[in-house]
Amino acid sequence: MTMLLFGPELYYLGLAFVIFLMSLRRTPQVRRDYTVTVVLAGVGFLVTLMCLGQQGDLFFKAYRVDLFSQIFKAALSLGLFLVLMISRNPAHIEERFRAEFYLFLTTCTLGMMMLVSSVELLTIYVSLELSSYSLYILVPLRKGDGIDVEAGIKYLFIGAVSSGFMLFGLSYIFGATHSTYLADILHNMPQLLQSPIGLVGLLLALAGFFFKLSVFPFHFWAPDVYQGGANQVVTFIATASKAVAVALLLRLAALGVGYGYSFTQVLMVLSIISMTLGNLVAIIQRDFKRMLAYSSIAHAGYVLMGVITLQEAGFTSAVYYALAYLIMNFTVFMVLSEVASDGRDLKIAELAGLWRRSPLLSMSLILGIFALAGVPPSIGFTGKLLLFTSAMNQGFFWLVLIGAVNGTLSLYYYLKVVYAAYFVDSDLPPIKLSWPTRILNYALCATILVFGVAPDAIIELARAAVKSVL
Amino acid sequence: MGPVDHLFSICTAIVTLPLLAFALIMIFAWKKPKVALAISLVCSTIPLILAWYLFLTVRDVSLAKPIVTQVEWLVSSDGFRIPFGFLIDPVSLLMLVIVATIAWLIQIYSIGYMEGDPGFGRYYADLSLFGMAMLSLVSANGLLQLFISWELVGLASYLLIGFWYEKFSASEAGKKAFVVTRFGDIGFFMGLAFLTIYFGTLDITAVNLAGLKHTMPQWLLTTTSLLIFCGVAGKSAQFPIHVWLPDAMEGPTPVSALLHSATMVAAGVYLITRLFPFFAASPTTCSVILAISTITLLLSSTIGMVARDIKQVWAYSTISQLGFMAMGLAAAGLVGGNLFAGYYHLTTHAAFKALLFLCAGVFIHHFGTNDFFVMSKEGGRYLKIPMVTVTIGALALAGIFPFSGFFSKEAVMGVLWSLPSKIWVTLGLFGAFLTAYYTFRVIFVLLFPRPDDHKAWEEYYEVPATAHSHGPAHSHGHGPHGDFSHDDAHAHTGSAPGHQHDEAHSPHGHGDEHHGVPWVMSFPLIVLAGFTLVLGFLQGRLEGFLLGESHPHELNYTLLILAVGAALLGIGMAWRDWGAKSATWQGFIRNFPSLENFFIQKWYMDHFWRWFLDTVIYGLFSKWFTYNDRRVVDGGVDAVSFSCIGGGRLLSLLQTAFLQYNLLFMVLVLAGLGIYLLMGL
Amino acid sequence: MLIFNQLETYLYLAVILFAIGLYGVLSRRNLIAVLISVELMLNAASINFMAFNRFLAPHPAVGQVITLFIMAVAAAEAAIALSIIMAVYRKLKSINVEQATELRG
Amino acid sequence: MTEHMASFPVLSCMLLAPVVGLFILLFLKEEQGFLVRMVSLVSAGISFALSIYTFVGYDKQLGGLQFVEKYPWVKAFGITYFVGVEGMNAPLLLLTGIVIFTGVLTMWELKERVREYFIFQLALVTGVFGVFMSYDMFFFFLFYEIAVVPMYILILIWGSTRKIYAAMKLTLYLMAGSGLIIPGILMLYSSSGLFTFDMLQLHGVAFAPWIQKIAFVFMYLGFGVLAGVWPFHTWSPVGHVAAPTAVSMLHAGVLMKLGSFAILRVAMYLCPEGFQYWAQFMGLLAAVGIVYGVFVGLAQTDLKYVIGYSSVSHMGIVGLGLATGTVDGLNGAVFQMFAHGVMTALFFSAVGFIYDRTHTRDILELGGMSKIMPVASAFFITAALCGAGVPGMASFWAELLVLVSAVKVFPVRGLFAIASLVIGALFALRVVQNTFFNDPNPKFAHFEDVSPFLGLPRMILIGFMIFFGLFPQVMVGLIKTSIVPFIQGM
Repeated sequence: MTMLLFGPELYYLGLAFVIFLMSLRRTPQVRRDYTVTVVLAGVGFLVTLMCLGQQGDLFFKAYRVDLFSQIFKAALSLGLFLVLMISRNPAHIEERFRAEFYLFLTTCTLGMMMLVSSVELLTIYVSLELSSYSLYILVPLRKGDGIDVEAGIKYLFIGAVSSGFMLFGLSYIFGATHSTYLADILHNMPQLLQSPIGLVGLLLALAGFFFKLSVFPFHFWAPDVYQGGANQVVTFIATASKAVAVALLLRLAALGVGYGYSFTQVLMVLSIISMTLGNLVAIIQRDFKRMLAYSSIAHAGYVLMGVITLQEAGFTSAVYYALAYLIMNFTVFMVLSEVASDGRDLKIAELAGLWRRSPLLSMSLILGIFALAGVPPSIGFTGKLLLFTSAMNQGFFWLVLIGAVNGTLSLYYYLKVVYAAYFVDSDLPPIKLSWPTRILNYALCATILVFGVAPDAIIELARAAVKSVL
Repeated sequence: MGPVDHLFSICTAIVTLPLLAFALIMIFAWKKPKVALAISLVCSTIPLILAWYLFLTVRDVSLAKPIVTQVEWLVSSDGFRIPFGFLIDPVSLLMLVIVATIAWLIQIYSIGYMEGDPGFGRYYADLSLFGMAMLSLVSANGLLQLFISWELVGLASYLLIGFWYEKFSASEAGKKAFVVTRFGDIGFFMGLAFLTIYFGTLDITAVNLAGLKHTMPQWLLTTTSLLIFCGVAGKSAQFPIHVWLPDAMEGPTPVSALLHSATMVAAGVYLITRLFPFFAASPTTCSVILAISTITLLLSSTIGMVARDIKQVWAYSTISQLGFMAMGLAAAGLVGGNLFAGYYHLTTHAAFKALLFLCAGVFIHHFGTNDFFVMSKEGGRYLKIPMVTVTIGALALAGIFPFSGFFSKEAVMGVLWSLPSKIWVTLGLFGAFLTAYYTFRVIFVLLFPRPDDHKAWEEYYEVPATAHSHGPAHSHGHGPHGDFSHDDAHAHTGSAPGHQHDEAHSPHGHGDEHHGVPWVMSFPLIVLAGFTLVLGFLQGRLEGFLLGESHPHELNYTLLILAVGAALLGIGMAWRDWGAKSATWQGFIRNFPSLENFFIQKWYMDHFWRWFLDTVIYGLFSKWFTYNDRRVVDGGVDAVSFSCIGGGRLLSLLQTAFLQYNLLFMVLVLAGLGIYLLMGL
Repeated sequence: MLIFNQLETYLYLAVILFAIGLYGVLSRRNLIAVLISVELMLNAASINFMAFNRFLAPHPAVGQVITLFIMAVAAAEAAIALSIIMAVYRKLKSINVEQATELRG
Repeated sequence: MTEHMASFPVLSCMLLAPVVGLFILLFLKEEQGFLVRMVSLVSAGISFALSIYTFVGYDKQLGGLQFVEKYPWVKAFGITYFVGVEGMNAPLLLLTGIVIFTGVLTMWELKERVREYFIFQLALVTGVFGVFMSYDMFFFFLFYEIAVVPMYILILIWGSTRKIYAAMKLTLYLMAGSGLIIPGILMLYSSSGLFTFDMLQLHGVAFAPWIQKIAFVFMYLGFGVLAGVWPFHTWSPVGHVAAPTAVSMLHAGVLMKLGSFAILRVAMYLCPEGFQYWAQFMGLLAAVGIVYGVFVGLAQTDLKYVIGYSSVSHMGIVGLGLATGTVDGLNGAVFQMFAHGVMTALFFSAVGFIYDRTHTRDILELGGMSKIMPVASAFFITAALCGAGVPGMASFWAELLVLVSAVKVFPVRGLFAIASLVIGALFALRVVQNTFFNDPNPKFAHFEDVSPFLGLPRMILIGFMIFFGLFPQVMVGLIKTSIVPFIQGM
């Protein structure tokens, strides 16, 4: 029964349809809709977990289901579930738009799920656009004083232009290899890299994915969107879509960019610039989300380190890091949206007195922040060290050195957050947390610590996954 | 248990008991005077007995074949092993006895002197610490153990000088003593380092043997011996690092008697004696020692002539006598003689100088002033016992027959005489003359007070104004540095004596009528006076004991006459200036005012060190290093971080709010990459 | 008329079209115009696909299918873009890019 | 090196005791102050006891690596959980035990945010223990950073002077150091071709000289920052001044040792040729640090600045000992790490006591403290005398060993170092005189002296200082057992 391989996607398609029905109702019943959605999303997570072991091809081999894709699907469904967990009452999303909000989150997830297992250019393109368009809509969905639409419009056009580039590039690849299947393209890769058309094609094609990952120079949307979008939406963008971008990049890098050393150099340069620029600019930010945007740019640079090694170890650590990044970044965003429960843009200084207002949140915050900064014992530290290790194994000494120094730079602005949250005092009232949120907090902290100290299970899983890609 | 182990346990007891006392007092009894006293006395009496026991029983030893008993203390590598043990030979035995005896006497004496002092317990603890250190210094068989004890002695001296720590001058003097002696000690330490590295062992007998047999390369021998002499100079207050000793008189007088005249400062000379063959093997070193000690002798005697603080006088005489001993030893080393003369003078000096100080202590304790002019005015001569004993001591110091000083000085003079060049003995005689002069200056002033209307008094009051003008700034209170030239603060004290501490800490102030001296204080005086009298006649016995055989040395009459003549001349001058009815109470030195001022300013040595400390250490290095640390090193670090922030601001300009600029940038970068790749083809 | 029967012709055409589109995106300030320029870029891509399919590809249908898909996707994109532009107009009372310059730094 | 497995996981217990305490504290309330203190005291006490046990229970005849625990951790990257004790880290484990135990006692009077304070302090200590006992570079580095980062919050919240600046500076500086360490370590890892982080296995690999030179200098500078090597020392005085008492104790007492220990344990152990190449350079920096530290300290008026610079100087002695690369030198260096740790801890806890009362550390303002609080002053004076290198204190022997071997290897630098001892004495006595002697400042006349309970930690420290001062062989004999094979291995 091959259709079962398509199970998770089908499930989310159905979920999307259900929510679509909700959105049709004239008088929205917010509470009920929310509960239903969350529960169904939770079930969806379980479904994807159950499908974890599946293997197979679908749709004339345009669509491959393997451990690699399934892991990321699981991650995506988890991401969706978590985001829904914290959007019980997203203040900046009008109640009449809640259903649409859930709907587009779901469709975006669906698109990204298809993205991670599509191995054919057209499929990739379509599912990529599906996920992107949902986000284009989600960003300006926020009610606000114009920066939301501004962010939306920038996101849209930068996205559109880079997907235009990508499409053009894909067309050249198609021309050079006469095929749209990644497998066939892989065969013709050597001569592809010898022909100018092929080179340009690959470069342009990568543009689309760099846009998703917000790698320099396609990072311009990130700060504006992070600041302009509603907190929950940004959370989703910052976690799930980043993870999937890594997955996609790995699939394409597996095409053997390494055949051309010059290409590796290009990626190395981009990675170095991304992390340095991200960290340096993040230092001077005052808006918490905008700072996180720049930090995400820097992290994109770190992940690239793992990608360009083109080795099992490198890919393993990249996957590990992507998953880790999902968790730790989400932790920070959760704290953010809990503190800014009225949906405003949080200034870093507004974290003041968090240690008094809610010790639990401040603990999660410090753990998440330290994980992002790569401070042990946390998944962030382990992931980063593994990335460096695999990069060093390929002999990228300077890359590792710059990465390590960048770690120090980044610590500066992360510590500014800790400073605000732990040192500065404020007389604001304590923050009330619902019990699901509390459990969520503890769960996240535990994950960050445990898998940081004992990463073996995850790493073995990631290894098995990347085997199926390489 | 062979005899050696037996000796080892005895010596260990001698050394460790006082340490035990120190620990016990410091932990349990530092607020309980009675207990502290009991502990301390017990732990100083037993070593005394044991020391005498050893001195009298151990016979079959000589410098040639000493008894060595030791255990391994620290073994780091094959090259570096430090034993803990004892070297029993006549030299160490004699010194052991001297130290134990005087220390014990001082403890007795202090019962009276320190009575009622708030820091009574601490005082006895420190004395015990000193006892331990000094005894182990004397009996050490390895130079490193000796060095350790040497440092501990310095520590004890620091604690005791600064005993009345509320007083700035006291704490300052303590610091000065520690730092200045440390200055010499680093030389000592370097010498030890060289020995360890190039000679391989610090065992005293081995070192001496190497000196005797010339098995050590000459350069190493000279270097190390000179370096070690730095330590000697520091401890025995030889020129130019003698400046700490006069200030050290800030401590309680018994301390001055024990540490700063009889035993500790003699440790330096003792070290030369201990390593005599080693030093003697290097003529260079001997000449250096001879020169320096001679300078010291003259310098301190001349200063002693003009000092007005009785303790200062005795302090300078101590310095000069130490110089005298060193001269004797160095000369002996040059002419290939033996260590007897210098060491004998050390022995006798220990006795009579302790005596002199203790007497001075009685006076100070009684009149609450250090100025012997004031003492005499207030009737110092009515204190019978001290007056007699101090005279005995003075006669010994001046070297008058039949007191011990006479014999020992003769011995030293004899050695000097045997030098090819007679200049040294001449200087020695001149020193003897000065010594006699300033000693009896004190005695006569005490004995023959002048009535208040005597014109000497206003003379006396106006002198300080001119003579005692202080050199560099007194930075009293807290500064980055203290003041090194405060000691003659005691000199200008007329009717308004500024002796805070002695008043503060002595139960008897000025006021009370002249009652007798407490027996605890007079008893030691008598004992020491006894020693001073008899030691002279034991010369032969001691020589026999030390060297194994006693040379029946023929009397050199010229020298004898010269020496006694010098001494008598000195006394005569003193009588003319201070004693006789017609005496003007001005030193003959007053006829050369510039010279006198030079002496009063103590040859400007303090000024020199003051300048060195202020200008070089604080002004130059400390100041500029600090500046560099703040501005350059630390500033560089901050600059880096600021430049990072600046870079952030700069790069943030890329993120224009204007969509199409971003797109343009994007396209350009992409184009650039594309061109790079195409060129790669 | 051989010129119409050569791959290069169409490739050059596509490149030119793409360049025009890019130029439009970078130069026009009116959001609608920018959107149109983006569409041009997409069309350039679809021309490529068609051309490659016509001259090189073993399987005759692939390129056409892709082109159809691109059309559909482009339509969707246009719809979304227009709706967002409407929102922009509602909030900023203008559809000029220069108006949307709040977020910087 | 021979490895002897542990019958009972002593080291893991030593490591986990603070962690468990930390997690218990997480679930306590701020109000339960006494309980909080007790929990942290007990967990620290357990580690202390176990560290004594390892120190005493280490079998010198057997030698080698004892109490070993070794479990594979991450197979993909060759990471193993590998802890053990040998002659050179046993003293440092003991030191850590002493300092954390006394540190908890010292902070007994802490008033605000007690719970959080002890949480972070225990976290820090876990890191320190971990570094000293782990023989796997991954864990070594992991614990290294665990030990560094909590310092930021500890200084920031409970610190005093210019704490915001100081905390940020210290943390960034040290992390920049680890930014240099990572490439160094990973370079060895990757060029070994073994894909293992196990130091003993890596030691077996003969790395190419150029690799050793590069890796060594990176690790030396990286760890050197934490070891307070001149000219990367400026974070330390600033940090000490800002930090609360127990943190200064831990920091100067233990953390700086992490750096020097890591230079010995990782850099020198894995890159002997690199060490030979850079030894002159190390010796130079160390000697400059020794002289420089005392001279700068001579001009300071803040007690903690003075101590900070004195530790720059004393750590210079450690560096000099390491640079000699001789048995005596290394013995002395490790011994000095221990001695200086105890001494500085004593310094800071004495200063902390006075500062908590008088709220000033300015030696120009203090004075006559010996009259007001004799016992507290006695503690400080003892430490100062130890710092001045008076015999009978532990550090005398360490300095002796180092300086003698230094004179042997680098005569000029060695003699300069010896000469600086006199300034060191002046330096120490000046502080003692201005702070504790002379007339008391009436402002502070009413303060009462140390209570026996508060005196306890200081007494413990003094006890250790004097014990090892009188019986140095206990320490040196132990250190030797690992240094001698170490030198042969080089």
